[in-house]
Amino acid sequence: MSNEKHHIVPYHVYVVILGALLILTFASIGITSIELGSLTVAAALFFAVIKTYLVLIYFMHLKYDKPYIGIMVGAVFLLFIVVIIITFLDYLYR
Amino acid sequence: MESTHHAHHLPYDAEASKIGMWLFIFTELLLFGGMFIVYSVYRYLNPEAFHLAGEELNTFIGAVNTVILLVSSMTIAMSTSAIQKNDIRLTNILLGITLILAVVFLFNKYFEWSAKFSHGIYPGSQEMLGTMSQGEILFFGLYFVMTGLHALHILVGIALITWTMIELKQKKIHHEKYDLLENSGLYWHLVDLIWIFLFPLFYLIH
Amino acid sequence: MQEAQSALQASYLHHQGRYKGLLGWIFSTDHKRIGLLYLYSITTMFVVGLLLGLAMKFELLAPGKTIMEARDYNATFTVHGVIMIFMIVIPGLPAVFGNFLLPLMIGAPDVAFPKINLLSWWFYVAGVFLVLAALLFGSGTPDTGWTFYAPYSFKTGTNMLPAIFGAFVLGFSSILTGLNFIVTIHRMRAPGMKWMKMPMFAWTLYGTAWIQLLATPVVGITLVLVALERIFGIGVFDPALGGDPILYQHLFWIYSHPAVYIMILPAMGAVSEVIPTFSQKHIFGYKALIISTMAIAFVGYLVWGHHMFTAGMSGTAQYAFSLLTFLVAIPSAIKVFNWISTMYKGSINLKTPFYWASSFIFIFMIGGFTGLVLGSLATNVHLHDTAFVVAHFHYIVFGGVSFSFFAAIHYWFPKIYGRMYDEHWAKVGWIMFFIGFVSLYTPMFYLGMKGMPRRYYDYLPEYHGANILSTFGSWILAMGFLVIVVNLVRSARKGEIAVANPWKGKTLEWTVPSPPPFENFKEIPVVGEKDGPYNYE
Amino acid sequence: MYNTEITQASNFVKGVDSAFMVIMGISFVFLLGLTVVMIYFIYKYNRKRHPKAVQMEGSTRLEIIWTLVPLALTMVMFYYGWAGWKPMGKAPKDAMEITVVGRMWNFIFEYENGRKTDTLYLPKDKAIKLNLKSMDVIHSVYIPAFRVKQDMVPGKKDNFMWFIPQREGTYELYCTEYCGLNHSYMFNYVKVVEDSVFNTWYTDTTMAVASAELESPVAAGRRIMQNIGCFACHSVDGGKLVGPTFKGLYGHTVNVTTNGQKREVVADDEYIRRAIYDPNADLVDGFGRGLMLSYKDQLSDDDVTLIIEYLKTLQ
Ligand code: HEA
Ligand code: HEA
Ligand code: HEC
Ligand code: CUA
Ligand SMILES: [Cu+2]
Repeated sequence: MSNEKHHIVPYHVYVVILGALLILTFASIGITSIELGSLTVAAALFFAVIKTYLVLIYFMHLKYDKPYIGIMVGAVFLLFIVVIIITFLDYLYR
Repeated sequence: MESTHHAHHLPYDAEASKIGMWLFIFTELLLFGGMFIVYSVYRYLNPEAFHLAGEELNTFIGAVNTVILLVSSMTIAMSTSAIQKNDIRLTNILLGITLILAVVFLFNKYFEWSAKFSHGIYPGSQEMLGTMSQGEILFFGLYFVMTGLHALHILVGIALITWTMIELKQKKIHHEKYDLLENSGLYWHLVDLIWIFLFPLFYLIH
Repeated sequence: MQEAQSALQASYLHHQGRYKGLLGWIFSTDHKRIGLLYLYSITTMFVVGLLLGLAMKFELLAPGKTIMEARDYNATFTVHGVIMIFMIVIPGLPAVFGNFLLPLMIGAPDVAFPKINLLSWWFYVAGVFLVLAALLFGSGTPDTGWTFYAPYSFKTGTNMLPAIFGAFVLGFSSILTGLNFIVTIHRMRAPGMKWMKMPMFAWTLYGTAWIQLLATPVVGITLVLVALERIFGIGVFDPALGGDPILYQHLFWIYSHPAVYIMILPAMGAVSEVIPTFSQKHIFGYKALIISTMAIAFVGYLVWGHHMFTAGMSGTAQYAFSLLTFLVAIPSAIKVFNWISTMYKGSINLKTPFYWASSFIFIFMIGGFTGLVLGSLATNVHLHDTAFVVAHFHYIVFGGVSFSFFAAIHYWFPKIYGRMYDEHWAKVGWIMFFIGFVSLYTPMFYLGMKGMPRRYYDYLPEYHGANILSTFGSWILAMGFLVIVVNLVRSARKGEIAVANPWKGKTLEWTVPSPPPFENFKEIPVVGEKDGPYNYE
Repeated sequence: MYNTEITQASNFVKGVDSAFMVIMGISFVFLLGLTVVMIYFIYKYNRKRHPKAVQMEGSTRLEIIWTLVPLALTMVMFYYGWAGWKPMGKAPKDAMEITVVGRMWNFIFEYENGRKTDTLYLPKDKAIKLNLKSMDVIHSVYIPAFRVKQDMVPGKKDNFMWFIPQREGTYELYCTEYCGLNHSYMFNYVKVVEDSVFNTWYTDTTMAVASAELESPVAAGRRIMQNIGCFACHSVDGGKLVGPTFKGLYGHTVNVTTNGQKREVVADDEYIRRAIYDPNADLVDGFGRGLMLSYKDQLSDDDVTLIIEYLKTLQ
């Protein structure tokens, strides 16, 4: 509804988030270039997840929207993770 | 997205178009989700080959493109604040920057791909079939499909942003009705989100 | 009567918009007209699909060649399956009755995005034409079965690309419909229409819409991969290039199992409307029905592997999938118990919709129970890919969905056309359909237990007897169908004029005239604290 | 479960059939019970007899009961299904191994001593392990009487099924995964015989050799082709099946595409050898690439020579 008051995000918030995202990107490049074995993937994915979280919450405004949108997003990611896990029940135990 | 101008004259409902966009984003997430399932299964089955093949990709270009997308994501996010403050000029500038960055991204992609092509690496090429292991073929198959699909989404994003800028110019978007701008932003962030995963999965396997 | 006559004149059927005549329909963004567009296009395709089914049964009347060659038979069941699944049962109830009724039921003037709604119908039509193009042009009709299993689907010389693309476009249409419904339910409920006051049909549409939204893209990308495989040979499912054909099956069923719940949930929803109305009783266990709807939608997502028990998955995956399959039966069981309890101490008005709804329960139970047989590991090994599976899914897909569809079309017929159907002929059609149905598919259970594989053009003489019975059944069924269709078509034009609420229903669509005016509600209704969809006090 | 004569045809029959009986039994009770109750309600609470409905909204107790009871029953069903299936996954070590090669559209059974047949001969009461190998698309081996089925997935390692035949007799073996045109003709027989009978058959290597010597090369060629299944795709009477007919092939010119170039070749020995070992090298006009696969590992040079002898006779 157009008459509801919208939260206006100050510009500097975005700049800070961008800074964080860039740092995370370089961190993940850095960490994958040192040999960590199977941890490498985990580390890279860990950084990717944090970045995703930041983008969702700040850039995509989940923080300022009504909570149900965030719940839906969470549910979709959860569903996807469950589907991947179940698929791997096949491949891991073949 | 567009809920005005139709027979029933539904009242303008920004929230409806926003969740509409979110739902669409969910389908996109699962579209790529399917690809990620394929990727993870094959990576699990061919760890060595994926490692080897990953070396062939140019991490530098990948990193540059990551930065480009992150920055463009920020600019388009800022444009929402700008329009809320009714600063049309700034909105325009921010959208313009986003658009330019998007085009630069595609340019990079183009060079990256054509470099691969000139090395004889493209789906079904004799070169690949002759010299590569099955895992490497799979890696490149997925690389082309996934980054190609992503590039396609960049194109759609470009179209959306252009449309937004046109409507902005026509004053159809203003500080009380900016759902299209917001939705283009959401879409653009989706493109960014996917890249956030594509980048480490393809370029950073060392 | 006078009033009813004028309702007919003022209704959406006669509304004059920007365009007139046919154009006024195919460019209309009115959800009621779009619902009818779907009704007509789906029925057309339904007749095509049914005739193909009839042809197959004719071929199976005797071993060896009866009327067609093996290659035609293979093409026939492929096209039959594709038409039935992607063009009929998936869009079926949501697109026809969902479109027509959802806004009426929740007190809204239209769906949230009427233009996108029209667009989704156009996508449907485009998808249909693409698939038909695959039949008529190019190097032969696709012959892979509706499952498009790799690697056969990229080896076959037939015309796969348009068919795949068509299925993709149909999927897109389905996604747009789902998206529209979710937003409509979230944003456009009338004042006082709380979530816990929505009719069950709206609830099941909500559950369905989520599946449409979240499962369809997976099959979309799978089909894209098959197409790319055919064009470029990227190797993702080609064993020669290191791909894994079983992964294709995973992806395909990640969509296609949830898809079967896309089909059945709205069917269950329609039955959940018909039974209370004709029993004049509050639906039994409203909350339990809602919970079970959402549970089916969610758990239904996690059981896809039961189509692959013999494909060579790991043992762990097999019993996980078997266990989950049994779990998904529980919410269906809850629904059956609640429907039957709704009849208890009701005041049952034995009209045609109720006949269809109660026989739906019977047929659905048979389909469901044989589903359990298939969901169990040991028996699945024996019965997978036999006629038993064919019988199971015809019972539950054809039986479940079409019995509910016919319940719905008779129930809402007065609302849609403002006229009553002919009760006598409707019942004659029902009994023929029922008898034909049971004698068509029951023998297939037996054939499957005896070991007759599915997708078999030719069979050994030991399977002959049951096949004859089954073929006879298909003829009775066809006649029943003809009676029903003729009756409905005649009644739509010449039937008695209907009043606004002939069945004394309590949901909002019965508060507007029959047929509803173009703008649905003169004023958006306000649902009071005491009102509810099933308050028959 | 439905055919008493063939119960116990294999060691799995009992497990599968008892799972079937349990599930069907529970289902029938519910189906009948619920249908009767429903019809009774429809009769008893018909508007004529019961003009005024009594309202009620539900009952939490009942909901819980009819959630838990089916839950318990489905777990029973699951258990039986699991118990009957469990032993299928692990073949005993001493099982006799037979390789099944499936291709469009026939099966060939290869024994450890090199014997190849198109009918699966099995000794009674011995554990048999079938190693499944598909050459082209997915097929599936299904022996209804034994209650066993397993897909043969091309490229899959460790693809097998096992069982112990326990009754003498002849049973059907079907392909149950749709695999194209002649899917429904992809069936063979399983012959279970006494151990001693099997052994004579198995060790009688003379049979193959002797017949090859006795038979004319023409007949031998024909037999090889019959066994390996060429006639699924090629006719000998001029009809067009999946592949071109053999009638009038030898010594005549054929239009083919080689490396993208159209050309005409005479079908001589060399051409036919190439057509069998590398079928896509010269693609015959009007036929699809990749349908016929190489027989490099299946047919020896001598076999092909015999085949050519046979083809010569088809003028
Ligand atoms: C509308 C579509 C629909 C629905 C709702 C279902 C519902 C179910 N299906 Fe079915 N199924 C299909 C459509 C559907 N199916 C199709 C199209 C195929 C074939 C695809 C192909 O290969 O081409 C298929 C194939 C299929 C298979 C694979 C067979 C094979 O190829 O080997 C399996 C295996 O588990 C299965 C199981 C089930 C189960 C357990 C349910 C359950 O949800 C059923 C639950 C219902 C009940 C159980 C009855 C009601 C309950 C009671 C009355 C209470 C009492 C209950 C208890 C005591 C438990 N189905
Ligand atoms: C909604 C889904 C649906 C419906 C309704 C049907 C309906 C029928 N199907 Fe079904 N069928 C499928 C879905 C469906 N099918 C699917 C998904 C498959 C799997 C495909 C695959 O393996 O890939 C399948 C496969 C399948 C097979 C198995 C092929 C095989 O494995 O060998 C057979 C075999 O007999 C068959 C037969 C029939 C018959 C006889 C009908 C009958 O109901 C038809 C009865 C006919 C009528 C009722 C027609 C009456 C109409 C007229 C006489 C014209 C009237 C004219 C006007 C009104 C203008 N179908
Ligand atoms: C799956 C189907 C299939 C099977 C089985 C098959 N073929 Fe073929 N065959 C084809 C097709 C299709 C062609 C034409 C395309 C090509 O040249 O590859 C062909 C071409 C040929 C040719 C060239 C014919 C000509 O007219 O020039 C010969 C010779 C041949 N096959 C022999 C055999 C023999 C011998 C066998 C069995 C050992 C066999 N084929 C089994 C499908 C098959
Ligand atoms: Cu081989 Cu079906
Ligand atoms: Cu399923």
